[in-house]
Amino acid sequence: MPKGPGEKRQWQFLERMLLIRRFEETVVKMATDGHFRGHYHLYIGQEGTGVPAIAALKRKDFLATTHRNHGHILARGADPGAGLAEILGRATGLNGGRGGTIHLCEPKLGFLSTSGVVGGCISLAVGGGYACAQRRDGSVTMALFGDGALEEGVSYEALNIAALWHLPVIFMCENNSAGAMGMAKGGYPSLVHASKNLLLIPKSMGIKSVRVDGVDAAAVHAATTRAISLCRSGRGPVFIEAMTPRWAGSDPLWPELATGITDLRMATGGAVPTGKHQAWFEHYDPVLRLARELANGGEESVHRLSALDEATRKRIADAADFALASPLPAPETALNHVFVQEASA
Amino acid sequence: MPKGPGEKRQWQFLERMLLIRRFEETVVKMATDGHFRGHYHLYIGQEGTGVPAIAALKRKDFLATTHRNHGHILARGADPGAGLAEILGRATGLNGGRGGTIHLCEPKLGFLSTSGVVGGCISLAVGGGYACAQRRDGSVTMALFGDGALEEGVSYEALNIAALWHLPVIFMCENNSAGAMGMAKGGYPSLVHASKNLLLIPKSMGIKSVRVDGVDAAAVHAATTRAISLCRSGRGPVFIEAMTPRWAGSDPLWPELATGITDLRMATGGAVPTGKHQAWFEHYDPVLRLARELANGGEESVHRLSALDEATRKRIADAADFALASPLPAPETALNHVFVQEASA
Amino acid sequence: MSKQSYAAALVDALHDAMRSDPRVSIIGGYVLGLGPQRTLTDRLKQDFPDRVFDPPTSEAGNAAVGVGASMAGMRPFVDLGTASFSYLAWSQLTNEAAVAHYMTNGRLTAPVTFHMLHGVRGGGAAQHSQSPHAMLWNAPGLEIVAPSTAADAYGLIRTALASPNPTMLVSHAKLLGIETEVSEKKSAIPFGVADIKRRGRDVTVVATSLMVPYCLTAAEALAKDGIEVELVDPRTLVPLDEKTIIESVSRTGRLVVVDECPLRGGIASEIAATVAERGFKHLKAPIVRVTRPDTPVPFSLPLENFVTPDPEKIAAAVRGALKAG
Amino acid sequence: MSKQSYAAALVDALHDAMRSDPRVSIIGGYVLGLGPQRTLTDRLKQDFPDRVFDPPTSEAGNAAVGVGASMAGMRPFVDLGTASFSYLAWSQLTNEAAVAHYMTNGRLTAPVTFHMLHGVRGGGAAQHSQSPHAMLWNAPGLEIVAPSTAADAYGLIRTALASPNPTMLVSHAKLLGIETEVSEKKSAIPFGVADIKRRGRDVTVVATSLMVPYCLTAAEALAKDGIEVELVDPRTLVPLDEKTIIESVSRTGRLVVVDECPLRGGIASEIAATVAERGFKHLKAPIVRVTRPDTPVPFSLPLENFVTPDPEKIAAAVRGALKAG
Ligand SMILES: Cc1ncc(C[n+]2csc(CCOP(=O)(O)OP(=O)(O)O)c2C)c(N)n1
Ligand SMILES: Cc1ncc(C[n+]2csc(CCOP(=O)(O)OP(=O)(O)O)c2C)c(N)n1
Ligand SMILES: [Mg+2]
Ligand SMILES: [Mg+2]
Repeated sequence: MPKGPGEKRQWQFLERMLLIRRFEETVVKMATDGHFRGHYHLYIGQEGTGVPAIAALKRKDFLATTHRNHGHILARGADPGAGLAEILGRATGLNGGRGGTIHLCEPKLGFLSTSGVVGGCISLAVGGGYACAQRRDGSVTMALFGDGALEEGVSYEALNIAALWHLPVIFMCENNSAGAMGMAKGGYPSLVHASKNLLLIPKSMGIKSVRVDGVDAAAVHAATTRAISLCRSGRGPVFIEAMTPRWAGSDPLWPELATGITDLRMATGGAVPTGKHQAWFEHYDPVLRLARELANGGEESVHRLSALDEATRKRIADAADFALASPLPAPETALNHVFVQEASA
Repeated sequence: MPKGPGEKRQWQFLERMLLIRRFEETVVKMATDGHFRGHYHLYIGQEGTGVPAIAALKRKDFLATTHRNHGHILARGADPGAGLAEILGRATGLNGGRGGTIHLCEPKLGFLSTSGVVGGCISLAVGGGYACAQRRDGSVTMALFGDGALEEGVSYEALNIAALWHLPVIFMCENNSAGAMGMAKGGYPSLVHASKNLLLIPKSMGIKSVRVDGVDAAAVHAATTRAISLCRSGRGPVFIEAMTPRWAGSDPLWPELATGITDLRMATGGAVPTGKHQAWFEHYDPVLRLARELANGGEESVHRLSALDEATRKRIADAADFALASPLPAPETALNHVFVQEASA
Repeated sequence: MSKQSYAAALVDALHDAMRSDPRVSIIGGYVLGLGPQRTLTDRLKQDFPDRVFDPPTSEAGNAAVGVGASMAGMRPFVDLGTASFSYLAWSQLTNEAAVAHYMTNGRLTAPVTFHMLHGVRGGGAAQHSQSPHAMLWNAPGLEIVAPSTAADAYGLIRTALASPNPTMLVSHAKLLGIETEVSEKKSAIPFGVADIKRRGRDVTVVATSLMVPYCLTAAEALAKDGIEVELVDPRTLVPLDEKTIIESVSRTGRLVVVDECPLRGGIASEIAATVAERGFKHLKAPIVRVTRPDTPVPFSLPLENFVTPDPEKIAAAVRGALKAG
Repeated sequence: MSKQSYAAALVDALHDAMRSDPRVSIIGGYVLGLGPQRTLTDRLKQDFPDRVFDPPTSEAGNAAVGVGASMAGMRPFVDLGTASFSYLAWSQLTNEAAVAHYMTNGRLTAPVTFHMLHGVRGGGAAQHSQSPHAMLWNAPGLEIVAPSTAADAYGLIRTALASPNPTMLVSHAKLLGIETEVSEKKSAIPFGVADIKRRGRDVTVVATSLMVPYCLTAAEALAKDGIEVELVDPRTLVPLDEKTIIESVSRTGRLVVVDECPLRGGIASEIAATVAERGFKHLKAPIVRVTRPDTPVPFSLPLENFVTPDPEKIAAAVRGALKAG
């Protein structure tokens, strides 16, 4: 039985994690079907980090994310229909079709601009923390970024500034390089860093730093909650490294649905994990792991799980319908929003 | 009695250190007399680091330096007349008058371009190390830079690359922030870093790192010699932090000759350190410190010291005469050397 | 009317903006460089001790902090120091600040103001003499402001700090100490409105920043020979007041563009191209550009002078433009 | 004569250069991006395993390593990836590589070659679609090369890697897969020599990179209406073959400049300004620029198409240029 958040919170986590999973599965299908172009990045396998971390924030807090943003946006409560529509470049998308998969952003939920420039997120988030500190209202900013961001010098500058000025920033580093093959082997980039222990980097600047199992939602939530409360009381920043083993589908250069459509019955005993990805299903899939814990609650829980899954699939199916039915933006609107309209007028 | 380099080597060190001291004293005078414009940076107080560190290099090795380069250039054997001429913007200067104080460079002694951009030196030097590694001739590159360079992200990127590829680079960080007042108090910038121990930064990337007393020429030489031999045998890079207390004249925003013209008799007993800078004269002035050690050798040494001083003063006076008598470059030559001439023709 | 230095007006603008808007803060330890004006900023630190920050030498990080803070509702003024160092923050300027509003379909704003000391300052050599704002003109989404007088500096800075858009404000290092007339009550000046700094019938000269006083000096010398220069100072490159420039050319038929950037891809080229495209019919003679030649800036004074536009070169170019066509 | 893709020619050039010069090495893990051509570089790694490096995501650091290594006698080819990321290495390009030779009075050289994938690639949005080389044109000291065909790519890359100067080489992401004719023995092409890609009497069109094939398509459509376009491809911006451009305008009297950069401060503006200054007397009509409007690049296809020059827009602009004047 898990310690930490109560069962109610676990169900809330699972609901969001499953929503992300079904969303991402749909994204792969849409890419395969040729509904959008270009490179994209999935959050599958990292739901156990983003959801409980973001759940620990308050409404007034700020966030910044990266090219791998889908999960973060949904975890914070953005509309999945508007998310899919954005990925398809539709007028109804979160960014009106101007951003695409790499730049999903929901300002009204506190997101700063979603930068696809590695290192962009972490440094913008320090600006968010600066604003929180100036405001003196106990708000904080969370940066959710990949391990690769620590290859960029600006990240290091940003950590130093946050440390110097004691800014309320939670640096949530999602290290998904374990198991990744990397560019050298023809796959997606994985960490190219001389450090064998990334926590030594923030620690060299005196930043409080912890490592957590990113598959374990409860552990992530507990660590994040502690970090946030330190930041709110002026004892920030805090650096968290969440270890999330690379999902097989995110290892090749172009994502693929390596582990198939997630079968929740693997958590409830209705299906038995086998094959090449057996270990993934049994240990590393954060959705199955949390579902399994909840399924331990007995038959009622198993029913609730399957009802939740059905509702989630329905919600995502509706979102996909909405997105696919949405219009493309009118071409000439491309000239709008270079500047705030009243200023350029 | 010092361990490490023998007495002969100590005399060699002192000769260069004194040359630098007299050179820099002359630079202040030339600035005060209005012979050149703009900001400049003196190496006084750091001679005990640059001279023995550079003496440990071989002819085939490369170096990179910064805005505070005068000492490094002279330590490596550049002509003081051409150095002063460059500071005055004369045609006979090291850079033909195109660089000025911030960019003194002597390519034929192995110097890469002297960048005044903080962080420029350290990152260019990693390129030097890359060239050495490609060449496989056992050569190394030494970067001589200030503690402030560790505020720039590119320095961190460069350290990472050097560590990843095991490049033969000696990172010689001259930390002169101890005792500095910094911009906040109206003085010259001093370190704005959250780290209380700069060595933790290279260490976070697995780089061998040591701290050394930068006033102690023998200690610097020993540490550098060890570092170079590690690099030559493919076990680089190595990071050395040399602690050099801030010379009072380098503390205000614009340099001044705070401790006067160095009086070597303070080392030989012919004059007694007093006043505000007594501690400096007694403990922190690397020239006086080494001179004092050598003066211990007895009367003959004392004579030799004063003869050396006289010769050095003469050499710098000649250099100054040369520089002041040198012509300014012909205006229209400003159009030359944008590209290698044969290519642009 | 009294006189004030550009630097003093700049500090006045910052002080007034900080007093009237608690969201304004300053990230930057030496907004006026290391020269004699630098102590003018002391009163900002004294009066707003919690809102003036001496950051590390981390141009990219400092700029990013400004951009992020502006997205979270603040109005930071980020000083990047000597303009050549803005290159270290180039991605934050172009990839982040300039595009955030557009990329979010207008849902986010990034009302940060950047400042830097540009230009050939006298002995700055190749790494302390640049004017990078010409390049930024090719990064849509940034307002670009280059005042030439104390009054313009005050008025444009107030507008920058009130603007909902990201703004790059450049001050020429050699302008800081120059005193010009200011009215008793200085006030904000809207962006996109050129100022005709001198009226004249014979030739239109367009210039910004330090080149404006240089052109005024040249114009006085030319006036002695009966040549009347009309000097248009766009004051902001983005937005650009094309109309005033083209109208002036429609009266004079001749255009000389003066700018301290290197020739290729510089400010002068953009103004010249705009008129060659949209004011062609008014042109009686070739457009003339007075700029730095395409070399880095050398340290030594005779070399630096050789490559830098000055009143004599400007006057000579104007005479040439009047002879041609 | 056979056909070859731009990407294959680029790899041939790298391979031949590495074989003939042991000082050449590659710093960059994905010189051809993530698209289908990417595996073409495998043979470089196979044949020169000690001279191809997969660096960290550290554009500034990687660029600096290239610059420093070149000063120490090497000839590195540093790939900066998607061109927008070159902004992270901007100081290394402008403050270091461009000025080292000048600042040392010609005593040091920095023969590094940089490469990046520029341009509106289809869905790249605001941060993966830029063409930063127009900006670099304002940083004297860098050679700038923008090939448009396989033969030019091969020939210019060989010249870049043999050049004693720092060179920025840009490849349009959409050019990689385009096949064009190459002769049996490909050879080096000198910098500063424009190539007239099509002869015509009615109007001079100047374009580089992907805009060259776009202009050829437009020219064919126009030829059906009896309009004969002369298409000049400068191939290198630095050095620029002004002479060939102005001679062409002297024959046609009309100039259209096509470029994918945003309008202000872009390549088109510099070419237009040059002709307005030095070829004015030949001009019968206003110069026309066909460029992106001054917006960031939006993701969605209809928006992206709206802002990007294409053969139809080019043809329409040429027709407009012929009507005017
Ligand atoms: C400045 C910059 N350089 C290169 C890239 C290309 N790129 C896109 S994602 C990526 C890897 C990022 O790794 P990480 O930050 O760990 O995120 P992950 O994809 O593993 O979640 C790279 C190098 C980029 N987007 N930005
Ligand atoms: C990129 C950059 N930013 C700012 C400056 C201005 N600057 C010149 S020297 C200096 C301090 C450098 O400190 P450090 O590296 O420790 O060298 P020191 O002068 O103490 O020897 C600064 C900030 C610069 N030259 N380059
Ligand atoms: Mg990663
Ligand atoms: Mg220092």
